[in-house]
Amino acid sequence: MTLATSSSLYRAVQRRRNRGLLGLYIVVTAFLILYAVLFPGILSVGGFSKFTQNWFPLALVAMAQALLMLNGGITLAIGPMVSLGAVIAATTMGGPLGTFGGFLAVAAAGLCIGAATGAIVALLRLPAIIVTLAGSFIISGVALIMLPRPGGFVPEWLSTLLAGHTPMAFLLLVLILGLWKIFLATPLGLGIYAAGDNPVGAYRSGVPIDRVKIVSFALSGLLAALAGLFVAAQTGSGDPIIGTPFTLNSIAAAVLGGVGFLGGKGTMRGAVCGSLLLSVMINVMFFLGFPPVAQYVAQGLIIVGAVAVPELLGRWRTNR
Amino acid sequence: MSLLKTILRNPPLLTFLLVALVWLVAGLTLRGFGAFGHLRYLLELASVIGIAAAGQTLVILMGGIDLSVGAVITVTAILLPLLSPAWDPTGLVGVVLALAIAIGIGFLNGLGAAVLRVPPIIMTLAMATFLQGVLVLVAGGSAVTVQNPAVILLGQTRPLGVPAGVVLWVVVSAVVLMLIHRMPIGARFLALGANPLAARLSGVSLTRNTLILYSLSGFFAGLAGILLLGMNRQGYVGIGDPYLLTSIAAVVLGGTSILGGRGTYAGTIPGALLLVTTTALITVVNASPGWRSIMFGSLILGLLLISGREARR
Amino acid sequence: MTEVRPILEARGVFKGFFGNPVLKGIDIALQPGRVHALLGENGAGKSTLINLLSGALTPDEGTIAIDGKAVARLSPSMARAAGIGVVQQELSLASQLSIAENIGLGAYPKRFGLIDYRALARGARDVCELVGVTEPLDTPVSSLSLGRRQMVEIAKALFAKPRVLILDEPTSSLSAHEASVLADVIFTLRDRGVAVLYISHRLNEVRALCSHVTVLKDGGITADRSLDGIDGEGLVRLMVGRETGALFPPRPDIVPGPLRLRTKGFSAGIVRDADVLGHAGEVLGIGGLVGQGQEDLLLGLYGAIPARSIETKIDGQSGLPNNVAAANAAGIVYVPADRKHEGLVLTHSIASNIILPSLAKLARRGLRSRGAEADMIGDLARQLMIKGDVARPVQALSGGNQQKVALAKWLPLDPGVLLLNDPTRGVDIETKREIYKMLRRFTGEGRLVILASSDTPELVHLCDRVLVLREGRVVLELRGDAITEEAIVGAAMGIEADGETRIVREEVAQ
Amino acid sequence: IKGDRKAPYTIGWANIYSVPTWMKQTEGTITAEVDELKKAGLVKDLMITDAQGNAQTQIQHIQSMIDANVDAIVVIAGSSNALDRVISDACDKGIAIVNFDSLVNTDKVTAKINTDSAEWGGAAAKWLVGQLGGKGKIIVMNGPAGISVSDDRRKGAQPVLDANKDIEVITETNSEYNVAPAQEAMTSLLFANQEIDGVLSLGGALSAGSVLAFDRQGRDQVPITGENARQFLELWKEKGLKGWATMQPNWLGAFSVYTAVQALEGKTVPAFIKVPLPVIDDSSVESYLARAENFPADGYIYSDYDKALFDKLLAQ
Ligand SMILES: Nc1ncnc2c1ncn2[C@@H]1O[C@H](COP(=O)(O)OP(=O)(O)OP(=O)(O)O)[C@@H](O)[C@H]1O
Ligand SMILES: Nc1ncnc2c1ncn2[C@@H]1O[C@H](COP(=O)(O)OP(=O)(O)OP(=O)(O)O)[C@@H](O)[C@H]1O
Ligand SMILES: [Mg+2]
Ligand SMILES: [Mg+2]
Repeated sequence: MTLATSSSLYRAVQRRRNRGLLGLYIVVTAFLILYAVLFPGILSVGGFSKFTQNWFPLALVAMAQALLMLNGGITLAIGPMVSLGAVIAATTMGGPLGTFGGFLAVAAAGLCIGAATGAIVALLRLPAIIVTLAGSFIISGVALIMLPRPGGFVPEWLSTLLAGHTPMAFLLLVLILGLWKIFLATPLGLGIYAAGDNPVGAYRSGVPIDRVKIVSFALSGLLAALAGLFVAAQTGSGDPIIGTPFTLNSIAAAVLGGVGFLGGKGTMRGAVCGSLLLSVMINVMFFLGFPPVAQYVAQGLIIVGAVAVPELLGRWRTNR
Repeated sequence: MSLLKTILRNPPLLTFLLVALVWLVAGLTLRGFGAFGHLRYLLELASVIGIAAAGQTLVILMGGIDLSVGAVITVTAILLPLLSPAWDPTGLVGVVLALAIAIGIGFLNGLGAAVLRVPPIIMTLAMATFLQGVLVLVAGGSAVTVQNPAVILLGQTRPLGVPAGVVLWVVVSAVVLMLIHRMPIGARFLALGANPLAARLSGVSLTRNTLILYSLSGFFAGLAGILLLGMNRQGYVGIGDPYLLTSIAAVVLGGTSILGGRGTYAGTIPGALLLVTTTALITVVNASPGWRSIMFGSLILGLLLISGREARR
Repeated sequence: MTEVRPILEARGVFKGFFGNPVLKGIDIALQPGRVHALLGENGAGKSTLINLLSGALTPDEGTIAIDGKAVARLSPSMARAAGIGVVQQELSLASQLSIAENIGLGAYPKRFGLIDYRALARGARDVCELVGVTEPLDTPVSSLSLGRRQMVEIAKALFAKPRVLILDEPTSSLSAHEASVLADVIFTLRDRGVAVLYISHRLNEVRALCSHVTVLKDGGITADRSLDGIDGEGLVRLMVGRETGALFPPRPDIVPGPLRLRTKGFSAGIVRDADVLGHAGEVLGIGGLVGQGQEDLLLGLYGAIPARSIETKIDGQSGLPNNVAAANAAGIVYVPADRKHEGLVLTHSIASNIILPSLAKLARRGLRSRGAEADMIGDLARQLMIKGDVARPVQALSGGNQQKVALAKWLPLDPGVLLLNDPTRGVDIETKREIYKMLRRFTGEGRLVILASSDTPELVHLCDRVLVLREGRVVLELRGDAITEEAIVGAAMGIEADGETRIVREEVAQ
Repeated sequence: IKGDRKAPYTIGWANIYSVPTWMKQTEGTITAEVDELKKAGLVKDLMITDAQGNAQTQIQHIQSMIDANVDAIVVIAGSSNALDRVISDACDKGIAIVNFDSLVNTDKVTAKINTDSAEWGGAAAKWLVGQLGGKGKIIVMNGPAGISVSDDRRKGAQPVLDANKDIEVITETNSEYNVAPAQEAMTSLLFANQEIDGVLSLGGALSAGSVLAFDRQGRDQVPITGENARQFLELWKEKGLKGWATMQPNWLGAFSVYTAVQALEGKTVPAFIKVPLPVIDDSSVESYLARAENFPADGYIYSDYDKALFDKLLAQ
């Protein structure tokens, strides 16, 4: 059956992409409900704002990672990139560039460093994982030189704007997801999927796969640097090593969200959901009063369970 | 000309030459770098990475990745002194017990990957988190000084001037190279890494081989943990952490494809040497930490430009 | 010949891989309104030539000209913009994208820089209707069967309204029905003045569709002429360069041997309640439209997908194998249709692929014996006429030779039951003949061959008995002279569905 | 401190990373103190979180503690400024906040408790200069880059080094606060430098690593500074080192809980409590080693503490 109206093609495609994520959606919703039961304050504006603020940077880096994984790549430089973003924000905003100039500097640094990494990977055909590993040392070195110890300055109003008692972070996340949707509706954006899935086929179909790769690295760098900017605003200053834990967490969030390593498989909303699970899990475990040992153990089990349970259910259903 | 071609087409050889070149240049320019004792020390350091990366090589060849290597090393190093019974004068009982635990952890990773179909990266990452919890539980996460004679022997003796750890590495290398190139299971790992579906339809059991593979990875990580414990005489929480990324980096620097199905441990060996050498070089250079980090990254990138050429499509 | 200006030309192109020349100075000219056949054995360089014509590869020497003008560095996107549509032998689809998104790939209609989904849906629907793709446009390609993907690939080539359409073995995974739809499309386009280049190993298709032929052999051109006045034999002679015998070996009159396989109430995948009998020394054909459960039947018997049955006996053992290793141990082997993804480890050498199933058998005291392995590989390569160095990666082999490797690797196991899924897909006529001969040799040795095929003549002429599947059920069983194209196609399409389904049942002996 | 806060109190212990031994020991002093206070009916509950080294997670934990409305939060900061905002939020809610060890920048806390890192570095450098008679070549071993404690200790040493022109810092390196990497770094430096007169090590495990490196390379030990790591103290005695050590006492944890409860009880507590650095030298090292068995092998032998000491510190 062909579609009744052609205008619904876009929506139909979107709906189909949600289908594989049902298991994850259920798990995440269950955790959110549990959280709301344990801490009803989350339903207030303030509680919601604070919660989403703490989740926001992880959501951004999960997106940054998923973007590359969809294109068949990966980056180990997410953490240092976050640190560098925070450092640039904290060192420039107090200076002659001003707040807006600082913002531009962060964005430009993210884009340029990302594009440069992408160019090395795409044009020299080197494995992304090791190029970005090398890149992570270089980037963290730069961050350490710019700001050898935590400090710097971020204007108070920016902190209040982004990380005050308003759900600004959440709105920004919605905005960024919207922009991603629009980007995915461009030939270049969809090219990320095509080139990640079947690079030879995409090349033969006329997709500029090298350009796609460079663009995805650049955008990924931008997202990570912006996450750094947000962290700087949230904390009121820069810290040259604050981003380190984000590298592994971004990968975990993306994979939890169903993004595959071989490229082309997965969705951005899945990755964001994965990051939400990682984030809400921390709060739920706190309110359940888990001691640290149980926190570690439960975290391991939840992560494995979130992937394995939908898989097992699916298999059980098909075997019947 | 054709010699040059052979070298360029052979990543392990190329990486070896690179190590030799770096040693030569550093030995001529930096005081003390080329001293026999220093090179021997570098070899000794590389042996820990090399042994940890043995399992990682196998896992990566089969298209997976093991992020629990560091945690397994730490767990072994911390548990071993507790597991060595006082009545055993050789200390071998403790060693066997610790290795059994390491293999068991690997086996669980394999179960998750093969039976629950959890992507290996998630499974092993979760396992690493889980092990942190276990560490906090066991002895409050604290170490006991090792009294185990076998471990001390391994870490401290130098038969014929060669550190025992290096001897162990040579043995491990021989075994792993044999396993990859001379045993059926090596060919199966490679086939599964390159095309799991075709391999399965050719009668290669995914479940069985995945279980064996991750158990092996656990075993080698455990072995590295024991060697490290012997060299330091004391384990502590976090002792294994540096070996997670270095084990992966050594594999990739050695020309093994991170996507699986192509590569050899013969490349990982010089890969491990290269990493240790680079770190040592950076340590003796007098620069601020930021600059040192930049130099390390640039060196890796530069070396990759030379040795990673093969990865071109 | 009239002086029509060709739309797309190759002039004296040379191309080699790693120093091995494949094309040595080839000229080919595609003229509007003509369906041009490109023939040649497996590995002759046909796909290489079209990769040059479509910009996916650059010639080492020589030029590609569009509308008479030489193009310096043709790229795939330039080619697409110039109106060259290509259906590659290997699919170029992105499996996670929808049908429509694949069809538009590289040529999306845009509005304000965004993909105009409305226009995309319209355009995609038109081409889909043309080629008979009826699945919803939002279906992800990964959920389609190989044959349907091939149709999507064709629709994709048509989407940008090409002036030149190049089809590289488009029918190899299509059903007869889909192939005839494609033929109509080709005629329509030809009449609109599109230049078509058509590659196929099915010579009857070539004769039905094409009016001009170029034959490649040993890197050069052995014929470039009109097809008028050439019969099938003549075409084969052009390709092979000598007189050839009959394609199918004669069906032997020997009585089939004892039962090797019997399963009752077998279900796997979409197959329901099938009863299958197989005797030593027979070729049992499985027919039907593409995707009616043929593959599930074979995979289920092979232990590769979950399967159950009321009763099963294979070579005296009862029960279905529950994994591949068990099947292999019981002497059952399987050759998949999709050799690139399921049959072979493409990046590994010919030798590693051949040795994979017999690793354990050849090992001595747990170690592989290089000598024994080399002997066996050399033996098989000679036996199957796989030419060249066995250390080359399989992906450097042409399709036909890849298929030989996928089959050869099983022979050392001395299998009693061979499950073959479309083994001659994309295989040239000479290799086909060799494969058929080989299958007959196997049955002569008392093995059972179960052959699923989308090529109906193969079922008719090669098989001793044929089961036809429709929607997962066995709807017809034919034997001996009762096996005809009409009977098979009729049952496959369910033409006598309102009447009683004719099932010629064999007495279940023992 | 605001709101309706009455004993027994709920106390939150927001740890940055519970796995390292120093942290485990510190947590031990905290739980011991809480048990005491529970007996006294002052504390009802202790909530422990572990941010696994992630400052971002620590912010989330403190936010959750605010949401759960604990009465006091005791915290080691994962970053010297990342927690500023959430901590001042907590302060606004009237929660008693006691910050020790790694300090935050903001002053909106009930109390900050710490030894003086700069003094740490200065005292160590002074001792080493004295040992060398004001002349010699030394190596400086620092903790990880980008961490304030490590940075402050180094800064504290600088004026002393500047004042003694004949002391030459031949090279300087950074390492994790762990034995193996420190040993590795020092070994490389030993090969590169034939003449070394002293090691200014600014952390306990760093010193143990250095000593082991000298030992394994067969070099004569040189005067070395350090911390109260049990392994270092044992090596000190075993190798007959010329050594000096100070410490970051683990009981800062217990003291912080004590301080928080005092504040909740309405006592005024100083905003900054500087805990004097206990010094271990040849005269006192034996007394520390005598208690070694009570501490983990990779742990720290901290000086004794009691309520009297806490009260004295609070009375500053
Ligand atoms: N990658 C996969 N994707 C989907 N289904 C799979 C996959 N691998 C296995 N299965 C299914 O799971 C079942 C068991 O597979 P499994 O991998 O355990 O078999 P095996 O490894 O070939 O045999 P063995 O039992 O010797 O380990 C099979 O029947 C198959 O249908
Ligand atoms: N990428 C490649 N690398 C190395 N050799 C190649 C490559 N592509 C093709 N070849 C070689 O070039 C020759 C021609 O291959 P090509 O695929 O063009 O043959 P073909 O005529 O299309 O065969 P078939 O009918 O089987 O599709 C073969 O011998 C093949 O081994
Ligand atoms: Mg199984
Ligand atoms: Mg071809």
